[in-house]
Amino acid sequence: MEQQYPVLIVIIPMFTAMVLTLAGWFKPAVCQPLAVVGLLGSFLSAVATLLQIGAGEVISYRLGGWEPPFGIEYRVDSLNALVLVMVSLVALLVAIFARKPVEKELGNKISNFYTLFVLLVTGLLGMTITGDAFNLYVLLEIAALTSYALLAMGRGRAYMATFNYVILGTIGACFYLLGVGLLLIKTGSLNMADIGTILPKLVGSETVLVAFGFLMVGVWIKMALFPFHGWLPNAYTYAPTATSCLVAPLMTKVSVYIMLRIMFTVYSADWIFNVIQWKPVVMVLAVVAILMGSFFALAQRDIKRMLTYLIVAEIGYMVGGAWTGTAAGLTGTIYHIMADGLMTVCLFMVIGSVVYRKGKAHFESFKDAFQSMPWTMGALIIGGLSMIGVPPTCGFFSKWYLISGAYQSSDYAFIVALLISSLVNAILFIRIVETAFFSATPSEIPDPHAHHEVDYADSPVSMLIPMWVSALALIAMGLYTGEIVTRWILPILPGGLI
Amino acid sequence: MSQSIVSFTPLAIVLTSALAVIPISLSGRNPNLRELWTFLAGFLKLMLLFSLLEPVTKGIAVQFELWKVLPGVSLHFSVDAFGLLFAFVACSLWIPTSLYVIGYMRGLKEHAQTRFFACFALALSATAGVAFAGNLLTLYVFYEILSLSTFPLVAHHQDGEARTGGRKYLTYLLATSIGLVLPAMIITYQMTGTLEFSSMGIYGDTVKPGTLLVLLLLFLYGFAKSGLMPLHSWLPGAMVAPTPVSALLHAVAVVKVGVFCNLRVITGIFGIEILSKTYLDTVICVIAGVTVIVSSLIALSQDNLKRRLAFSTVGQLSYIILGAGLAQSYAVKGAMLHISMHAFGKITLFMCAGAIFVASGKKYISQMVGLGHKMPFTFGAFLIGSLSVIGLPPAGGFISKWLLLKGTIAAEHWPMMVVLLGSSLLNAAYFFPIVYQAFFGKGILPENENVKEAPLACTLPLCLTAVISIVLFVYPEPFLTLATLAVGE
Amino acid sequence: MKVLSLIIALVMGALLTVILDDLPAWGDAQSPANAHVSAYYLENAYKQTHVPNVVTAVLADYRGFDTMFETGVVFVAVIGIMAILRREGVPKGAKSRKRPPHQPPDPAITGVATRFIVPFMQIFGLYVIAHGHYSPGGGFQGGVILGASVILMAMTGELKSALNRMSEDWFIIMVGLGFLIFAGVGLACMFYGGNFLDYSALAPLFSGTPQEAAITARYHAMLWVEIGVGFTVMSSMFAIYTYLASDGWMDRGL
Amino acid sequence: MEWLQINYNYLLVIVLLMIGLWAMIGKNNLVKKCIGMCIFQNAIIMFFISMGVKAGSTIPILNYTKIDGVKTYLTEASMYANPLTQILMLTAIVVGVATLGMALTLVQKIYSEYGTCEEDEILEKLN
Repeated sequence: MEQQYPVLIVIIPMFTAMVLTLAGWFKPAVCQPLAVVGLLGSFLSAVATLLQIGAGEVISYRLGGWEPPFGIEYRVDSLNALVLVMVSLVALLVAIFARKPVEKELGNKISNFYTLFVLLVTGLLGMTITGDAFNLYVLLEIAALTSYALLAMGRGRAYMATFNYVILGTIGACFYLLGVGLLLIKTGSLNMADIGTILPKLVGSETVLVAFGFLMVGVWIKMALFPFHGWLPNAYTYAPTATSCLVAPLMTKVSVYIMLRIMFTVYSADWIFNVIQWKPVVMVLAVVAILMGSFFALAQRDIKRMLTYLIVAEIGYMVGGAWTGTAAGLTGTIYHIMADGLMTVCLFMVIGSVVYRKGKAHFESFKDAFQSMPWTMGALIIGGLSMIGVPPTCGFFSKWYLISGAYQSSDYAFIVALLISSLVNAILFIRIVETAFFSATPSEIPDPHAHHEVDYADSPVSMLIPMWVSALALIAMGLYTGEIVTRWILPILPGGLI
Repeated sequence: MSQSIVSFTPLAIVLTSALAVIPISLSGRNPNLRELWTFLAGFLKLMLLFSLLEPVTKGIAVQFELWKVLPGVSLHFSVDAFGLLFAFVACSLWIPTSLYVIGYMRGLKEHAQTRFFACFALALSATAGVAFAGNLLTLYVFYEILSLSTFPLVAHHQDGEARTGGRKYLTYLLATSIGLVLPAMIITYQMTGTLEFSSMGIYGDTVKPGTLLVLLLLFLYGFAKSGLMPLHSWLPGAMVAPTPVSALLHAVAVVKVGVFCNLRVITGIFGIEILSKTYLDTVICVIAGVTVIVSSLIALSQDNLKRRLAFSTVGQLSYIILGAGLAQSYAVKGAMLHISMHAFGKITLFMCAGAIFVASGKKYISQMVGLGHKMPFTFGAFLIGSLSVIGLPPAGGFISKWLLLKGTIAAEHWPMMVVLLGSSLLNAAYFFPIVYQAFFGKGILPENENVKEAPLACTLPLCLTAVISIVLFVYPEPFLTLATLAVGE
Repeated sequence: MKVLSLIIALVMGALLTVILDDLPAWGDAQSPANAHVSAYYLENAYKQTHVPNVVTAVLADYRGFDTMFETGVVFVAVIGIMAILRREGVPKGAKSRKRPPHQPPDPAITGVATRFIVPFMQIFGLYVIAHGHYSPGGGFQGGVILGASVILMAMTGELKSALNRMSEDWFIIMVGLGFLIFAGVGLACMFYGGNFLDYSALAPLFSGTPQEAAITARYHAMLWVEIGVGFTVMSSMFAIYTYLASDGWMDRGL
Repeated sequence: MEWLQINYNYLLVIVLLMIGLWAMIGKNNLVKKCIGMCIFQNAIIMFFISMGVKAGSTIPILNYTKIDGVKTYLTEASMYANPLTQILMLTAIVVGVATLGMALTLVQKIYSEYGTCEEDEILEKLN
């Protein structure tokens, strides 16, 4: 049984999806509980896998029993085990959270929604766990197709936004496939670790270099790194609440993980930082992504849209951290993949609750929110503090490592960009909190000292619980930073870093 | 520190007021019960502090490790004489201020009192946390908590002005702490591998003076709560807060935390010796000296009483930093002592300003002509507070300023002596006219004819702190002992 | 935008042209892509599975996991298109008449021709699925042919008449069922103690020495799997056509 | 010229890739974008297939000879075309169909929403 955990992570939600289709076609009410049960199973398997892995170990699971590179292999080290736990946890929380908003927004498509939801999670988990470059492509497409459908369920402007995403997403996926093809033509293998052992013999091959370019551009489009970010804000803004809660935290983070895999497992740190001289260019992209995301976020009145621009900025954090070429920077990136997943889901759930109660997520919707939705706003504050990077939330520690890495590699522009983005985040969240806290201005209403009563109308408990779990997870993760870093991240850092 | 013991007491002190937030928020519907909790927590905290006095005066550091967050860095408390001194100042002033808050808030029938008391208690916890912080990270954590917990207090009035002030307040403090302190801290950690305070400094001899200068500036300006120019303008802006907030937070907790952090960094991270070896002490002195003089000049021109007090605070804070920058044991002792002396003096002044506002509704100095006869206790206390801040006997401020002066002489830092003396004159120039006009000025405003003293809950605390200011002149031993210990003599 | 896209396309083309000399010559049997892994399949597929069609062997067994998710992709497409396109208020099983009725052209000739062709198409489709082990074919190909036969009915007659043969209930169930058959075979392998999709674990179901039984198990499991694929592909082709052609109303076709 | 002869398959693929990409990004009509997508994906499929070609080989279904009435399959790798790339592309075709279906669905929705498939007209109506 123990050795089957890796595959269970993926196939439990997959079977759940099939059962959901059949059961949900006749009785939609059973969908949400089934989805929660399935994702819980997946989450528990992911945790069990994570705990199985010793320092620096790799668990290899042979699908179909064929030895790699001939069969498909699942390779789990503590890097993807961590990402798996994050993904399945976030998915589980959103599945619990989704019940009410889905009933409200997608009343007659509940079974479709949960089927696609669970399949999207399957795709993301499969992308994370697989050790095979082509298997990754297939699951990438599963995740992409489900996310197209889920985003397009938002109707109205969502269709056009999603269409743009379909086009760009397909370009991204095709570039990835083309990159895999070029690697296949030079190495004859699809297994990432196997390619990784062959590539060093091909030093100087232009094909390998161009393949790297295609792979990188492909994942950058998928993760919406500047200048490929154009599709993201619209697509996520017009999506249904539950969809954006799931897609926003996970899609981009998993793409970042894939970038790390390509960089450090398929290719090697030594090749990337010593042979090719791309680092300055990528660092510029990361810095511009951070600055641009932050400033566009500043200009938004719709909070959901504002958060989507913050995602663009956070992508810059992670790409920049990985490309500093330092152990600390890479640690920061890996840590931030998880931290940012949790932060984003927490904030999107908060926004989702506000939309659920007030219909919109404009600044005006937040008026008096502290009186009417105190618990929701509490979660907003914790999520916001983590975005800003206030200790002891985990946002602080990811910044700590990222800045350390940038300092070691003398990327001072990146440090400055990180700090500016923190400040912008601070301003943004101060603005929201101010509106939510102090909008009832005693001097502006006729009787300044009259007790200003606002009806208590917080989100339902089914939405508050996942929201607070994610908020508390932010703090818990911050407090256990040392543990996480020393036990799981440091042992798997590739050689060849500063 | 040669010896140390492990004890829960520092944590308990920090937690007393933090935990008090829960009963305070729960008993929002019963104001008397709510305030009982505040006082209980206040006294409990003070008693716990006294229990720390004994080991600390024997030169034993009280340690408590809270949590290991990063490899090599943990959140931990370490109580030494300086920290204890600061904690004493903050906690002992909490009780009279609470009393005063009750009188003030109920007198003006302010809204959202429960939120106010809850945040107040939280701010006190953060202050204690800063005082006991054993390393830079812990210091930073509690510094941030303090910024955030005081934001609702500053923006308490919820009108346009309060929101602007609050936004400015938080933006300045967060921007500097994230933008300057955080990178400085990370760079320090990268260079030295530690963030623990050490009286020798942690940089060693290998770091270049240029780097040290940059780090020093990052730290000095990063802790913007200390109001060094040009990053001082949040402080007058934050005066939109209700007066008790200005009193406790902007005379004691918040600004003193900033100064305390600066002192900690100067003595614990850089180390006095390295600073004087690299002549960086002069940099500190110049920055602080300029701030002292300029802010005193600005204060002269302010008509709003609270703003004048605010600029006075900016100047006085820089005395403390200047004292540390002199890198001389008398001066450092004077600086530490000035934290407490100025705290008692300034809180008296702020409470007086609040009491005047409660009684007469007046904010501007020009409208207070002749009020002295109507409110003799308030203005009497104001006089004593002024004396203390200026540094004249018979108030406690004299002792600290005297020590500072002695420090300049011992260090043969003549320009700084001129700065100290000159600014004391300026202090006198902006305080005495207020008192003079109140008692001897002609032409009392017609609407002031019927003004009486503020309610007892307002007047009593300010008289109390005024008396303490005088007592501290006669009997400064408690704080002096701690300061002497902290300097290490 | 036009200029920009042209530049992007040209840059990509230039990059690929530059590396042409670095690529192995066309038709080189010794190039890495043809040697490393693929040669292993050609040399060992029959030994290990007794399936002479190497494509089928690799598709359904060596890389069966990919193929399972490939079925998943089709499944996702159906569910996704249904989620976006299906109109609200169309009852399940599609009996709605919200839109004004539309008179189809008289299918006198096409209808008769279709009725004549469809049975042959379906027989051929089944053959392609079943004979995939020995000749070009398999679940996808056969499934598409079967799907095409139903679509042909829908195109020449009314969509209604095709839906009477294969209602919405049915094709949704079949889409899920096909996927479930594939994954179920994989799960069965786990219950017999092997890894997921390790068909040789099903050896106890078959006679012969353990080694032979394992090979037989692989051989048979591949057929089951292909049948599952056929189910999904057939019904999904029709489902996608139905939703797209009727714009989600489920009442009439093109 | 010789260079063209050697590489004509790759060059064809490259031209198709360029056309597809150009249409996907630059075309104004949404259906044409979908067509571009199709061309792009098919170009990749051709690329993979042509990489698996071996000169003088046959389809990867094993031939056999009968020796004494016993079937013996010939497993000489150079006899058969590369099965791996074909399998990969079988998957890619399915993915292409699914993506195209999804894209066309969206186009249909957009058309019924805005009454046009021209991107600039839609953007005008959005603002």
